[in-house]
Amino acid sequence: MPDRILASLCVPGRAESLRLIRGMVREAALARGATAEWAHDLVLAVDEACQNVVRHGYGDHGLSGDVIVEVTANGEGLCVHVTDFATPVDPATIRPRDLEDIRPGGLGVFLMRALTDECVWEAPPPGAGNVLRLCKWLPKNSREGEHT
Amino acid sequence: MPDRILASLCVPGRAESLRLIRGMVREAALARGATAEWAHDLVLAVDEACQNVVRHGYGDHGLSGDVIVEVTANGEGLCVHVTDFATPVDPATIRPRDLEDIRPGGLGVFLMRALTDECVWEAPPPGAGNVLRLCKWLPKNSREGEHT
Amino acid sequence: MSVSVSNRGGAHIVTLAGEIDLQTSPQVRDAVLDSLRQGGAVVIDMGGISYIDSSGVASLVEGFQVARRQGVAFILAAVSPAAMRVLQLARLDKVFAFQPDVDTALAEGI
Amino acid sequence: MSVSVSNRGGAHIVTLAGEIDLQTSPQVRDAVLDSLRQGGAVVIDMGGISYIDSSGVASLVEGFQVARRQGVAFILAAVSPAAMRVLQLARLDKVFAFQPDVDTALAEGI
Ligand SMILES: Nc1ncnc2c1ncn2[C@@H]1O[C@H](COP(=O)(O)OP(=O)(O)O)[C@@H](O)[C@H]1O
Ligand SMILES: Nc1ncnc2c1ncn2[C@@H]1O[C@H](COP(=O)(O)OP(=O)(O)O)[C@@H](O)[C@H]1O
Repeated sequence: MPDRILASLCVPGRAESLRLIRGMVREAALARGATAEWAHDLVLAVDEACQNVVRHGYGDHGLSGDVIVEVTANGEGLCVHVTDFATPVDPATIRPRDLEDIRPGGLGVFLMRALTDECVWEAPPPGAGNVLRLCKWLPKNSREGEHT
Repeated sequence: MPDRILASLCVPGRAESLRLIRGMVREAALARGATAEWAHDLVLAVDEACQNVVRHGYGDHGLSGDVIVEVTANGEGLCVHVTDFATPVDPATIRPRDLEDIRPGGLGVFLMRALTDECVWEAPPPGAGNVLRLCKWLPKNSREGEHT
Repeated sequence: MSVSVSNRGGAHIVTLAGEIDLQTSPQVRDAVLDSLRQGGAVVIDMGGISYIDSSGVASLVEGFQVARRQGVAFILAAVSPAAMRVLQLARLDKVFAFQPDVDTALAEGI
Repeated sequence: MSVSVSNRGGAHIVTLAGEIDLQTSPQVRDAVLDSLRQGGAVVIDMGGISYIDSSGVASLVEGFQVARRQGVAFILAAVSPAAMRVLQLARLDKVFAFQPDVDTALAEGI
């Protein structure tokens, strides 16, 4: 099964856009045959990624800009690319905190990694700031063939 | 209140994409402070527009391509631009049928017009096929200022 | 979207639930026309429908026309406000026969 | 998202419903910290929460820490499976005090 773009959403990088992003990712996952639980986990991972763009990519630097969320289906499951137009960051500096240290915040990157099978920052195309690739594989029995 | 793009969604022009389009338009309308009923009517109008792109713009000619749905908020309400990459059609040839003639089909354009305050085909930008602009104004008391 | 067909008192009950759109309306059309092909009245239980577009309405209009040709009853039961709004806009609220629920449709409509 | 606060048997009940995310979690934080500022135990009724992200969890962790410093009970009641999943992933299921509902929390937790 070749890669197939299910949807690409471009929204302002603001807190109010997160509901829209969640709705889009959830619908795409359900259309690909995912269960509600599987869809929830991918939705949460993408929400955390976009939240970090809103708070750190744009917010920390007083910038504003768009977030593009693109959902692709392939034979194994779904991949979501989150692209921002903020200052490129060194992925090595983005790390989850130690969970033993109980304090508010610092969970986003940890959740993104825990909820997905792939979580990698890709080389951004010219003009973009950062591109994060999040993939999650479906259980074996939902993988074969086209979407349901 | 200046025009503000709430979201832009690009999906394959296929029946399976309509759920995604509806979810996005609904969330954008609710985010703008619309009631569920108001949101339903805009969602249905946009669904009918996109359905026609899938069936007539692409389907009738054995073509495939994307549909872009862009939602903009302004002081009066919401405008949705539906862009396809099919063969440009003369808007004068797109007309609702006479409702007295009870037969399956032929309701889409009628509903689009009945459910919106503006329904016009705009000059498509280079590379695009058709651009339909659908606008719906909010009740006066939900109009002022920024979104809720 | 889900479609299920059952039989009660010689009538076919087509129970619809979820969103009826361009992708799912062919299933509705098939279930309605299959039921009509077997003869007897058809009641569409629309209580579970959360959304219906013009392609869903077209499937119902097609059923209505076949039923009229066959001289059997074709009844829409438990139509939600969202579905009724679409039927009213299309001026089909004066065309279809409506009943508040399937029991009433079976008792009084057919 | 909706937040409402009430008082029962000297405890503050913070009732949350809907989706808690970056946009809505500041309201949760405010309600939790306001209640703690007034003194006494706090019970968070999470039965109506359909979604919670890390910013919502952060508001709860902040409440938990303030309550611990003040020596008052801080209880999460009626946590849905979706919310519990997030708390488990964050390994906070061993940190918070849970009760199946507000009544039990008031009777046994505080
Ligand atoms: N999109 C991003 N752009 C820039 N920095 C980021 C981005 N995402 C994460 N970071 C960095 O990684 C750190 C860890 O992120 P996270 O686990 O979400 O916790 P928190 O955001 O609560 O600090 C952040 O504090 C920030 O320094
Ligand atoms: N996007 C489009 N591209 C090309 N032709 C269209 C498009 N939308 C509508 N039309 C034309 O307008 C007619 C009326 O459309 P509609 O009211 O939706 O009824 P139906 O599609 O059931 O015929 C169609 O039959 C078609 O000829």
